[in-house]
Amino acid sequence: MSDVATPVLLEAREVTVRFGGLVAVDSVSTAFRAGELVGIIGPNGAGKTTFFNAISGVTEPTSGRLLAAGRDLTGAGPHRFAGRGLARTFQTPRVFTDLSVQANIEFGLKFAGRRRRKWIFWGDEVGVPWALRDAAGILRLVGLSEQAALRAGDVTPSQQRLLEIGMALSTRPRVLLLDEVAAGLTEAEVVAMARLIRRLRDELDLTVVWIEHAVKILLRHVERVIVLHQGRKIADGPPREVVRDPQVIEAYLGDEMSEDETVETPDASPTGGRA
Amino acid sequence: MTESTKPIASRRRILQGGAAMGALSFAPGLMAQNAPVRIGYSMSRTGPWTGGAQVSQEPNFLLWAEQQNAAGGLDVKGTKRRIELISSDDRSDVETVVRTYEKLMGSDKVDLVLPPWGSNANFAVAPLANRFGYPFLAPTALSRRLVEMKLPYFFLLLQQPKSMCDALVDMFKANGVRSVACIYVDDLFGLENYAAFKVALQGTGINLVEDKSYPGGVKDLSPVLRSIKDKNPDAFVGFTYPPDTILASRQSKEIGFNPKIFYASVGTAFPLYKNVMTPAGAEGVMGMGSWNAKTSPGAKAYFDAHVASQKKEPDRWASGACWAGLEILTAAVKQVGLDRKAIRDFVAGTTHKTIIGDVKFQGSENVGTPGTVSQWQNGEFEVVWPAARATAKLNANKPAWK
Amino acid sequence: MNDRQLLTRDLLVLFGLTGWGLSLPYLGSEFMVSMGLTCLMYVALSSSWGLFCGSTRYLSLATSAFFGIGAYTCAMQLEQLGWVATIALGAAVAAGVAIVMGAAVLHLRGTYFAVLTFGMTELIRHAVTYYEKSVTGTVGRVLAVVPERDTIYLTVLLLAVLTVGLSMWVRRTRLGLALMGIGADEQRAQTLGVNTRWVKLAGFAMTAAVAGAVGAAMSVRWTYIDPHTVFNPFIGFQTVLIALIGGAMTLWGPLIAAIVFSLLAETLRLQAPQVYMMSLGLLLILCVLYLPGGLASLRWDTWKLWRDDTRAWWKEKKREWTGEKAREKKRSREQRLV
Amino acid sequence: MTLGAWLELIGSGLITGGVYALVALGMNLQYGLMRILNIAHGEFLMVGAYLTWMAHTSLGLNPLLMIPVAFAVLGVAGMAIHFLCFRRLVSTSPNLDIFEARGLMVAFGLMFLVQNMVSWIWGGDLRGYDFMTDPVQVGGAPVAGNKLVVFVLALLFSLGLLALLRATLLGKGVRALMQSPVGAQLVGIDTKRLHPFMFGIGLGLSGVAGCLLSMAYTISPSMGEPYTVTALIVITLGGFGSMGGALLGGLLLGVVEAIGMHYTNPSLKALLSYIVFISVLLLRPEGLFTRKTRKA
Repeated sequence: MSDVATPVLLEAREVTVRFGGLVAVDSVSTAFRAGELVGIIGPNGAGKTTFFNAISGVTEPTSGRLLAAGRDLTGAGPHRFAGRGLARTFQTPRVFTDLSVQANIEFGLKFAGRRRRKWIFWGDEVGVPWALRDAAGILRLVGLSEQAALRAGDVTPSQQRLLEIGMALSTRPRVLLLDEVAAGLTEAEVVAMARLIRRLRDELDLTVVWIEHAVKILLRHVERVIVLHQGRKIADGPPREVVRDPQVIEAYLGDEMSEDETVETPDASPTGGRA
Repeated sequence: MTESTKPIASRRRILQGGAAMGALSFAPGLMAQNAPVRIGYSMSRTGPWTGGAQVSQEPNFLLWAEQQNAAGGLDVKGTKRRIELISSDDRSDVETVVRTYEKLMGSDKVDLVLPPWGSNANFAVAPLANRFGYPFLAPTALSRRLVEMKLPYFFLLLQQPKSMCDALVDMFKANGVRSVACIYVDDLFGLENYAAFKVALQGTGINLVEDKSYPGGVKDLSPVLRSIKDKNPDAFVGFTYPPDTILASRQSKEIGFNPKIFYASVGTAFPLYKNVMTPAGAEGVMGMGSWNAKTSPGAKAYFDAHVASQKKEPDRWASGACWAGLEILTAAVKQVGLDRKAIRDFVAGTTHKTIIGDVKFQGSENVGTPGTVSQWQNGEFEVVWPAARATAKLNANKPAWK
Repeated sequence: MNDRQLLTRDLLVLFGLTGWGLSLPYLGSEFMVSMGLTCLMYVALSSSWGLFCGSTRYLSLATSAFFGIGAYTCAMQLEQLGWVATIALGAAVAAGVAIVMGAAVLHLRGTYFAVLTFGMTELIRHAVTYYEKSVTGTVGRVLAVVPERDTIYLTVLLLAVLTVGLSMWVRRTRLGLALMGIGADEQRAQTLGVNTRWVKLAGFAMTAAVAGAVGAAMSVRWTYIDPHTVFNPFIGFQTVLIALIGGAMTLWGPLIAAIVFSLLAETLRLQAPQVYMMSLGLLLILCVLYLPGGLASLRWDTWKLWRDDTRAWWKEKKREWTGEKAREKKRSREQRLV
Repeated sequence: MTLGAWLELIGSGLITGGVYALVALGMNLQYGLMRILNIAHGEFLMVGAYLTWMAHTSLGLNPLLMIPVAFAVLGVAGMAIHFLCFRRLVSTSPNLDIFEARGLMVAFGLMFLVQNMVSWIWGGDLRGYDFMTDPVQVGGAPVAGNKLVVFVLALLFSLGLLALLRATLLGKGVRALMQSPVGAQLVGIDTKRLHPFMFGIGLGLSGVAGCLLSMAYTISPSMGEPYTVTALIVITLGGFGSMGGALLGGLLLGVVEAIGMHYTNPSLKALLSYIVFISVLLLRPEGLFTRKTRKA
């Protein structure tokens, strides 16, 4: 599939997530390499978000292993994932509504994004890209410079979505996990969003893993796509090949590969604190 | 019934006293000192201590002030001066008690103070009163350790655990008790009494067949009582608090546990006990009590005055001590005026005649009043031991619960 | 005001208040001092409570547990260690217990957490009682040698100032930010790299340390302590009440509320003790319903908002009562039909 | 120990357990259904007890007659309280977590309010009266008459409530509400009416409990808190919102305590019940008797 020389940044080995009797993710294995732009699709209840929660440390897998750049992170808290350069967004933006937009970005910079000063050089392997060097840079990147001083709760929902991405970037990640960032956006906004995502990959050299319910947008932009169905991985490859896969077509029969924007019911509540 | 109106009512009463005082002040001899004697105290009117405080302590203070004012005021070395009580609620909270007394003694500089309710509060205030040099006659403090603190201004009126338990064990010996079971509450009161009781039992040949402690506010004692019943002791002793005393009595009745001697305290001396258990149900139950209306003519007069004024009976233990303390204070002020050092010396150095008999202090402890045992008989809590104090004959064979 | 100005303002206010506190023993009466002491005790307790529980929204009812632990430490060690060391030890023991307790319960949120901390407090109280009874052979402890009143006052004053200072400082550090993040959205904070477990433990321990130190300092006033008085859950309840009414999220809210309450307590206690407690309860309910941010969030706009709200509500009711609404509905229905 | 003694011990535990279950009923309904953890539960129970005591001592009414009266008085009070406090909370709280926390605080306020109001009206004295304290022989073991009444009524009320929730239309609505408040609204259950009504029933039940307990125990304004704690422990054991669970939990707690007290020390009892309480909360927060169904 990819060049063997590019390192694997995140690897899932037979990850299974079970809720009581329900198997939400069934033994999924995959690897994400540096600089890849990967899409994950699947019909309603396919376990996309649960899989996402598992690989970002939010939900601990029932079995299986997770490795980030070769290190085992199975069972570690989400902050460890963030610390190892794995950033994610949430389906419904979860910004700190009481803080300003700028402060929302600074939050991540002060925690997972914190680096020692001497590492802040362009091009440094473990360092920070120029665009992510401070909150202003990140805001410029996602296009929220003008809203910097506003309360995050007061900006529009689509701006909150951009802020959500900005917050993920503020952790100065190497892998960016995007959960339905295009849902509910207007056509123009979707195009802009796709462009932003490509830019993040191209300019910042990030690995981007992108879940989207609206399959067509996704297929247009990603280079590799993973299809989940009933918790299992049924296809993994370039979009052109995947759409021809009979298994995929069958999975989508009842759930036409349309661009309709019906909100996917969350197949797993991103478990509150108590569990 | 409406206890809540009491503070207000008391104020009214004081006002009335004041009015009476005003009328009396025409009498030329009394004109000299018009300023009232200010006497302060804090009392639990809310919180868990309220029950005890409003039975054995505050009513007595109110009655005392009322009586003295009706008689023209407190006799201060021959001058009658009206009593003004300065009181406040302490919410059953030690810190509030301390704060109130600091205010009374430090800022308000009242002439005299009366004690708060309970061992905890007295523990906290005793050193304070000592520092400010206020004589302190505590009727509801019960601990050997308060005596051991050796505070010259502090006096304890209630008989201490040792004398009470000695009297109890003497009574046991005299009545041929061979075995006894004991339960006690998990705090200072229970533990000190239990310890004193065990010491008293040593060398008597009386067998302690069961001893168990329980936490305050327990809701069920029947398992313990059942196992005691199985051991069939001659006597049952409970160092318990009022709700638990009633619980233990009711549950003993329930399971048909009928020892020859059923002794429980605190709470048996309360009129409440008779009301809750009914006079027939209370018959033969023993407890800590040291007086009743028959003890002395003074006691009778006090009892009647209490009922008339406070619309409820005083309890037969601490109320007597409380009243005795007030009598001592009255006598002291009459003798030496309001000089607190002189009052202290008077209290410490004199044998006082009170409604509960002679009171004499050795250090802080009242050694004049011997340990006593009382028993409910025909609706009255009679003192039955020792014989010199008895108001009725001991019935060492309690009838079955009714 | 920018950040720096705010800090200067807060520091100046704190400095001024400390000055007032320091002069109290020389200027005020005996009674003023003891009232000031209670007030300072609740300033320290509720400010420290707000520091952790306010910002993270973890409703802890364990304050009285830490208070009691501090008091017991003091009762056991005062004669051997001396005043300052005893208080430090009280704080340390309380913090230690908080870490153990926190490790067990801090993964639970909301009502579960509140109920559990309450249960833990009771458990500790009964455990201490049982230990004392079966090992020491008695329940209470007498503190025979106690420091001067002014020493106690100054200690508690220092603790209160330190607590407010600590609260100020923490708010400006990463720890404070992390605590706030946990309160706003714990999982989001985690995914942004906050090690919530440690942050929560640290915050909880800090709260406990203050409560422990205050407990150690206050217990000597009572000469005699037993588990029932020092683990009294009402100490914890009152702390929570004061913090919430004042505004647990804010720096000055708990302080304002503590002062208001001390004054209210003293004036009402003498006249009608029950009314004080009743008004406490009523105030809390009103605060939760109409002023969730607490007294500190009270501004002129709040009054205006209430006024407008009441007017709007009144108008609506009037319309309802005069039958206007029904008529309107009818009219609109008719229009639709047409 | 003989078999008879064992049975007697377990019997006494069951009866105490019945009291516990009765105390927990109202709180369970309120928390399980509406997520209002009514910390003031014990205080309302106390109000019921005081009403009964007053009616018995000054009017000479039979305490049993007071059961419906206490239920009605507190039920109406409950609806009023819901109308005044919780209705607004429901509409202003952004999410359930915050609603729960705020509800808890309001209940705290109610606790202070009610407790002191009672002490204001009736004073702080310890009260009590004698009613049906004569032992009744049940299978050879003597049991106080009033306790037996309490036990039987506790069973009746629990089972009655259980039946009501299982069988009737009202119950369907309530259960739907317990499982998913939003869902209930979607299928057309009028939460606006049902909530105050159920809150009122919850308080009415605490009134009944207070009425019954005043026969067996002494009462005072500060009696409420221990009952609140007991109720909390019981509903934790049984699982929040499960009526059958609370009944079983109460009975179990009573029996365990009785046996524990017999073999060890009553002093350990308090320690024991808190340890049980905390470990259940930590290890099985969904209760002992509910099957583990963690929803995805």
